[in-house]
Order: sequence, then C-alpha cells, then structure tokens
Amino acid sequence: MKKVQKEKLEDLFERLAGDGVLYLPLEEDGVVNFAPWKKGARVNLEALNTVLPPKRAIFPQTETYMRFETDGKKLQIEQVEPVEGNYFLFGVRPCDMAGIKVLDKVFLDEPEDDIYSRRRQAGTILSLGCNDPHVSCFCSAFDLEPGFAPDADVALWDVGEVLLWKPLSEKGEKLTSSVEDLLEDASAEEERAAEEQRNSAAATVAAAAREHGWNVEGVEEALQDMFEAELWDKLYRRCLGCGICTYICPTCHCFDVEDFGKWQEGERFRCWDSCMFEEFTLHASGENPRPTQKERVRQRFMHKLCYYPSNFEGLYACVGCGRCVRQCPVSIDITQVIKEVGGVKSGS
Amino acid sequence: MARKSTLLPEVAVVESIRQETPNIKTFRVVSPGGGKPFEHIPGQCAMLSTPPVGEAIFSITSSPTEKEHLDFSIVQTGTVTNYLHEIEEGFEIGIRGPLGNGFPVEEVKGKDLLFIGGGIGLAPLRSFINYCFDNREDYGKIDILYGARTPDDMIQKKDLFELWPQQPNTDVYLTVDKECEGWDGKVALAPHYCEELAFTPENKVTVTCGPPIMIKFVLEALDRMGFTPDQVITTLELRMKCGVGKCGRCNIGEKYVCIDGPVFTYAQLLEMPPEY
Amino acid sequence: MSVAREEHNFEPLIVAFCCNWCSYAGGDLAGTSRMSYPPNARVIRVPCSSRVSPNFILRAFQRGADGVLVAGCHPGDCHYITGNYHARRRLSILRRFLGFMGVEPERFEVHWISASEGGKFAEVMTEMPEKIRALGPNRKLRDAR
Amino acid sequence: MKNLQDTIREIAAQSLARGEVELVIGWEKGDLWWQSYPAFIEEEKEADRLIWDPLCVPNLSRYLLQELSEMDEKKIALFVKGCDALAFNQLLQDNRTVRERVVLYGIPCDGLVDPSKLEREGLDRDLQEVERDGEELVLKAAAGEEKRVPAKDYLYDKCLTCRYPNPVAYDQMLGETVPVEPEERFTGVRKLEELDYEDRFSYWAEQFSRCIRCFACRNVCPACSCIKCVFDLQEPRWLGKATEPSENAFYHIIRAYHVAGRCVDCGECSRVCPVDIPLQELNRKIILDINELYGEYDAGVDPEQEAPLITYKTDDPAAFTES
Repeated sequence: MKKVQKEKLEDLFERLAGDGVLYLPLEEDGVVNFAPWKKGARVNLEALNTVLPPKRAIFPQTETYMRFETDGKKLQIEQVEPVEGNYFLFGVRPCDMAGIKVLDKVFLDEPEDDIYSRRRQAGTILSLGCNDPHVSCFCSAFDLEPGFAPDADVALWDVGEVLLWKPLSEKGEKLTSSVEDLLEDASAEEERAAEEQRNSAAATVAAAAREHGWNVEGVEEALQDMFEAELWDKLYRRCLGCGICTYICPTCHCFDVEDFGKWQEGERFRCWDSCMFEEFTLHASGENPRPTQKERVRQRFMHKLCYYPSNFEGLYACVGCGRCVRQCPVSIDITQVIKEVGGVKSGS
Repeated sequence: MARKSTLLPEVAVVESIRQETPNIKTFRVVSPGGGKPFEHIPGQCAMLSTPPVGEAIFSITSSPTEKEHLDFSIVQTGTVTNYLHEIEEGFEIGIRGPLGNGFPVEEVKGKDLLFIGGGIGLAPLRSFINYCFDNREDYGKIDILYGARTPDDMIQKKDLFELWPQQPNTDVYLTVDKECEGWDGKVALAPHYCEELAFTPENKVTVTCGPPIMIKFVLEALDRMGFTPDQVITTLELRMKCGVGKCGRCNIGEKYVCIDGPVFTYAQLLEMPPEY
Repeated sequence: MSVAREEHNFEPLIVAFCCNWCSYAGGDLAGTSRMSYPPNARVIRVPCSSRVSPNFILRAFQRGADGVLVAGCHPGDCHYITGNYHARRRLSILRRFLGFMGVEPERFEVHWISASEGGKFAEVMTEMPEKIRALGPNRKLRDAR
Repeated sequence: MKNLQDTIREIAAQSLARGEVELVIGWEKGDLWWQSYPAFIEEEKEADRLIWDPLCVPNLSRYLLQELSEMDEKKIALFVKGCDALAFNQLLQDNRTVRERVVLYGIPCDGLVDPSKLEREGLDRDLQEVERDGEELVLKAAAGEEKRVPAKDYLYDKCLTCRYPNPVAYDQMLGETVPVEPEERFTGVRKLEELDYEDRFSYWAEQFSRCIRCFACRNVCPACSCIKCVFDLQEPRWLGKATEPSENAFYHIIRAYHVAGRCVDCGECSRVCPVDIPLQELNRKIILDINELYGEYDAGVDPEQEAPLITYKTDDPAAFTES
C-alpha cells in the first residue's frame, strides 16, 4: 500500500489536473460539490457527501449530443462528440461509487449508450473511505462498506496526516506509477489505522441499520405485491412534487431530450429528468398514466427497490447515501419505506 | 470517425404526404438516396425528429414487404406533430429506428387472425395486416374489424374499402360510432360490434389497437367470447424519449414499453401494474 | 444575430415593444413626417404596454437584444383605460429587479409616447442606442449557445 | 412546549370526534431528530401522532391546494404558525382556498431550529430530540444526556427576521402570544445593492450556476399556486430544460417576479433549496421596492387589502429614469 502526505496533495492535484480534468469536492458558498479543480480552489475532503453526487462528471445534467442546421427543406445532422478526454474523480465516497455501478448497468447494457460509455472509460476514479458516517447513512443495508469501494480504480483512506493509497484496477496501477514520485510506502501502523477506521465505520452504519430496522432483505419480492398498497396513499400526501430526491440521487438516471434552436441552427441535448414531475409521463394528447403525485412517488420507490432489481439480478438502485433523507423538504424517507415494506413482509 | 450514438437520428426525406382525415396525415419516408431508411418487422416504431422542435415516437404503418419506403400515419396533437403537419413533400426530417419488439408474426403462422382497430389505432395493425396479405399462405382466415367516430375519421380508406375486401379468405367489418349522413354501413361501437359478430376463439389470435377506452371494452368483450388472455395481442403507446430502454419514462412496472414492447399479449398486461 | 459581434463596430440591437394605439402610431407618424432615426430597433407591436410580460423582455435579452424598450400611451390615455397604470407599477418593479440582477437599467427603458409624438419616438430611438453603445454589447442574460 | 403538543393532540382529536372537520393537518415526527413533517390525520385515534417541536418548519397552508380540491365540501383543520397564517391569507386573497372550509388553530412561534446550524458545530452528534425552553434549546442525546444552548444562535435566519410570529389569521389561538422582535430583514438586499452591476451579475451568476432546477422553491411556495405553471408549458416553451446560465437566470427572475406583491416572505424557498441559493433575497428586493415606490405592504396580513401589483394610483411614481 502507498500513501500521499496531505501537504503534498496540492502537488498531486496539480499533476492530475495537468493530465486531464480533475473533479473533486470543492466548497463554494458553503456548498460542497464535485467541480473541476483550479489552483487555489477550496478542496473539502472532510464533507461526507457532496450535495450532488459525482455522477454528473460522467452523466452531466445537460449534455449536447447533436447539432443541426436547416436550410429550406434541407436538414443536416451532426454528432457532437461526448468525450473531453481524460478526467479524474477524486474523493468519491463508496456509496457514490456503487451509484456509478448502478448507472453502468443501465447505460452499458445493450444497446450500449455511447455517450455514457465513452465518458465512463475516459475517467479514473479515486474513492475515499468514510471514517465517520452520518446518522442518515445506510449503505450497509445494501451490503456496501462505508470504508471501502471495491469498484474504484484507487482506494484512499484518510488517516490523519496522510491519505493511504491502494490501486485496485489496471487504470489505478497506471495512475499510481505516473505519480510514483509523490507517493511513499505506507507503514504497517498506518495500514492498521486504516483497517480500524474501516471496521469502525462499518460498525457504526450497521448499528444504525439494526436500530432503525433498515433491512432490505425481501423488499423487492414484497414490493411486487404492493402496487396497490395503502403505504403509497399515506406517503405521497406531503410530497411537494419537486425533483430534489431524484436530482441529488447517485442512482437516478432518467433523462429528457430537448432541442434548442435559433433560426436555422440548433442543438439537441439530453438532461436529467425526474419521475416526480407531472410532465414526465404526460402524453401530447393530455393523457397521463401517472396522473397524481401518488403514482409518481410510488414509481420512485418501486423503481429503486423493485423494478430495477428485477431487471438487474437483485441489485437495488439505492446505495444508502442518505442524500434524499437529508434533503427532502418534507422528510419523505426511503428508509421508512424499507422499514415499512420489510415490516409488511414479516407480518404477512 | 467515432461510433454513432444510439440517440443520433439519420436524415430522411418525406417523399409524399397524404391527408387521411382532417387531423391525420400519412407520411411516406425514404432515405435521401432513395429506398428504405431501415428494415423492420410489423409493430415496430421509429423516432421521427423535427429539429428544432424535438423528437417523438410513431408506429410504422407500412408492411416490411413494401421495399421502398416507410409510412407513418400521424395525428396532429403535439409540437412535433404540429410541425409535421405543416411541412411539404420533400422536407427532410430525422429518423431513428427500428424500435421495439414488433408483432409475433412468426409465432402466429397458421392461425386465424382477428384484427380490431379503432381510429388511429389502425396504423400499427396495418403493417401486420399487409404483411399477412403478402404472405397469404402463412395465415388462416383474416377478419378485420375497424371502427371510427365518423366515416371521415377513417384512415387508409383505400385498404379498407377496396384492397382488403378483395383478399381471399378475408372479411372486413367497418363501423362508425354514431349515425351520420352518407353512411349506410354499420353503426355501433367496435366492442359491441365485435360481440355481435360472435367470433370464435378456436385457433384464433386477436390483435387490437385503438383508444384506451376502446381497448378496455374490447378486452372485456373478448373475455366473454371465450378468448384467453394469451390469444389477445395489443400494442401500447407511452411518452418516450430514448426508445432504447435508458431514459426511464416508459416503464410499466419492470417492463419498458420501448424495448419490451410496444407489443404485449393481454396475458402479459395482466401481470403488469395497470399504469398505462 | 451572431453572439460574437465585434465590439468596435458595435451596433446595439434593441427590441421595442410598442403599444398599438399610441407608440406604434407615434412611430408611424415619425415615418410619415420623414424624421430620421437610427435603425437599431426591431419593433414588435403589442395591444398595450401592460401586455408586455417579463417573459418577453427576458426572452429578448436571451436571444441577443442589447436593450429592450417598452413604449405605451401616456398614463391616463390608455386605450383600455387602466392598462398603462398597471404597466407603470409592474415594469418599474421589473426594472429595479433587473438592476438588482446586475443588468444596467439603461438596457431596459419604458417611455410614454403618444400617437402625436412622432418627434419623441424618433428621439427615444436615437438616444437609447447611444446610451447602450456606451455600455457595449449585452452578454448578461444572453443564451451563449 | 409539551403543553402545546398536548393541546394540539387534544384539539385535533376533538374536532375530528365532533365531526367539525374531516381532516387535520399538523406535524409528526420521523425516525431522525430533524424530521418533523406534515401529518394528515383523519381519525381521532391517530391524533396522537401529532407533535410540536422547534423543527416543525414545513408550511402547511399550501396543502390546502391539493386537499380542498380533492375533498369537495369537506372541512379541514390546520395548525398555523405565523408564516403559515400569512400563507393562508395569501391563498385566500388569490382565491385558492375557502375560509369557511378551513379551521385555523394558531400557534405563536418563537422561531424554528435550522438543523444545519447545529450540524456546523457538531451539536447533532447522537442527537435525539430538540426542545425549546425559554431562551434556550435543550438538546437531548441518545444516552439521556442533555445540553443547553442559546436558542437564538440556532434558529433559521428567516425566523430571526420574522415580523409576524403570532398568526394573523386563526379561529382559535393556542398558547400565549410571543414578543415580536425582528432583526432588520433587508440587510442582505442592501449589501448586494452596494455592489456595482458587474459584481451583482457575477454574484447571481455564480449562485444560479448551482441551480439544478428541481423546482423545490416553486413547489413549496404558498404564492406559487397556478394550476399550470408557465415553466411547465410545452407550448410556448418559455423555459428550456437545459441548465444553461441564461435559462437558470430566466427561471429565477421569473419565479421571483411572479410572486411580486404576493410573497409573504416566509423564506421556505431558501430553506428547501438543496444548493443554498439565497432565493429569499430576490423576493425581498421586490418587497423592498414595492414598499418604497407604492407604500408599505405586507402580503398575507390582510386578505381584503388589494395587492400592490394588481392595483394602481393615477399619480404613482415610476422607476424608469433611475440609473
């Protein structure tokens, strides 16, 4: 295992930024989000979860993929190339890494989404283990470990003065050797410290999960019979119908396609969309298969906890990052749904 | 040259436009160099692009046996269709497809077929119907029941009144919802007419498409007539954006209408949440 | 309407919403009286100054306007009796609000021009481009795509 | 505080039992300490779900839009804090609710706790419950430990400037009125006005660049009660979906302007914004200008008074020559 001194991080960032775009948690007006690093940027590696998940480096909120020109009856269409070259995602939390894996299943499944896949391949992901999970963290419910992201290219652990550094993939090895001069070998003591932190973080989340009854076992099966359940009648009523929960979610991937045109030219882009919005399923005819907020709230939970796992070998489209739990203005809480559905199952 | 994105349309030319009803036109679409933009099977769809107002999905109404073009019968109802209804012949549009699963043309070989269509719902059925006529020996008796609000609202009148009735071992039943001047044919709602005609379920597959309310009553009628749910096939339409199972809006439960559909048997629909 | 117009030979583009009953007629009068004024404005005829929604004004800025003018009947002379009294309040608030957002107030003007004031029409159409020329091209609310 | 909570439960149970109302809207508690959220109580025996604590921030009046239209002639009881009552009056003025069908129980409010202020100082550790005791907050931790902190330091900014903590509309007031000691609310606006145009624009451009267009600020707003919002129209398509700087600016300018003269300054827009855009300052700028130009006006205080932007005086001043 390697390590990098925190005082050398600035050098490391400069090196990485010279080799591509370096996205990492930056603080601006008190809001921490993944953004391209520039010299002097306020890096915040302490913040547990950025407001928006790092998915937006791979699947940006707005992304132009086509330009067009019209001339009388003539139409010209041209693809806009999606890849901006190399990039690094530095400090991705394990839950967010798992979120990227959830997106991978959708976008890399046949027919592969070319825009996503090229962007995904161009990136190297350095994950940062969590030492001190928040009370709203519930990643362990989905068999994830707060202290470690096995799918990242490099795993990092913050153990005080240094970040431990462990390459996990070929990309990670390549990166490691390219910044070899900034890294040192980690001591056995440091490795032990990281190990302890990993265990204690896992224990914290697991204890919370036990206390709150966040057990997802059987939730998918239970939900299959719960389309008409009373639960949804209760839950939707306070929903404001805003898109916070879906836009800040590391696994939400629904998008819309729209044109922007000026005179004879314009572009077509895709952008995040939310199943919480009435317009999401509204037909041009005025018909809407999900006419009220009840159907939309149900769709969100069903998609994450039932439909998605049915389509992808039981993998839940929730990674327990807790963003929606913290940010929903009216506290609609997916862990309460999990609890209630689990309860329904064991009761029946 | 980079690989082509699944979301990127090809340019195609609207070769001809035919006014079917006051608000429905049929567009014949070919590649800029002539010929079909792509091959398809009956029941499949395509995304038509009209920059700068966007893209929308439509079922292909021509049979794959028509070698030179694709036809789309389109109701004027939203921004894309408004645009389409304004253009003239020779205009270029974008096209992306084929999308969706299509009708089980192979599986139903040797069976009698009953097509029940309402209004614009004939559009996807027509692709299948003409395919059958072009492979007439593969299919048994063909019954076509088509209803529209008024005779003026009937699409593909040449097929309905001239071509299809001449086909061997084929019956065409036409009906309108209300009495109106100049119509001396049947006046009845399609589901009622269907029951009146007393089709028998033996060795028969029913394919139906039309407004949701018609489908609902047709399904009830067929049930009373002894058709089992796996003998009934329908095709759905939901708001779609990508057409390839990614954008996440056309799902009914775990099924995506754009890739798992739009063609479903009634048996499959019964397994799905009633959200369409 | 190229976004990248050269700054040195900058010609301000002004979108002018003119009330059908007064200011548009004032413009006509300026024309028939053969008064000359620079051709910077694109005139859009509206039934009343109160018809001008903030959406229109912002859209003009988005699509390349360097300035937006709303011209209506003098207060008290509204064809619909009270339209411009309402417009006066609403557009005053909007003008200050745009200033708060960082858009120079000179870029959004409201003038009362009656059907008989061809001279005033020509004057406004002459002065406004000059003020905006001094400010330079507007990029603030413009859609850069 | 406990007393008020008991009163709330009692009153809710009573009005449901007597059939005075079919639905009571109040607040209930979730699993986590900050979760106090809207509760919809339809049966007497459910009334014990209702709570009152210094985290009951969601404005309940807006729910009348959905509940009244769905329930036809039924009556609804609503617990209203000061800001909720202003919101109710605004809905009334906009003809979006019916006074006779709503029973209002007023709650004098001495300010609500901003969870992020507690978190910033690490006071959320093991926190289970927050109570108000006079000028102090009692922070109750898991192990039964208690900590007392000055309440004022942890209240929402919007509560510190609140001018109507005592409900202006109610059928029955629960509890003693609280003193009204608001801090100056236009400080933020005035500070921004000191900047020149370039700096103002960069300030807002930076703020808006974070916007993800979740529409929470619109959806939570008691003045945003249009049945079909201009931003959702397909035709004409005023607002595109791209998170372009110019589209974001369009959204925020129009959002604030559409509630001009109707914004009750409840600050819910700022509270719900996931990326902390200071949206309330936009609304306050408009309030300040209306006050300056057309006379002091507090939306939601008197539903009979005409809103400033739907009326006029023949000798109104204009702001067309200012620069």
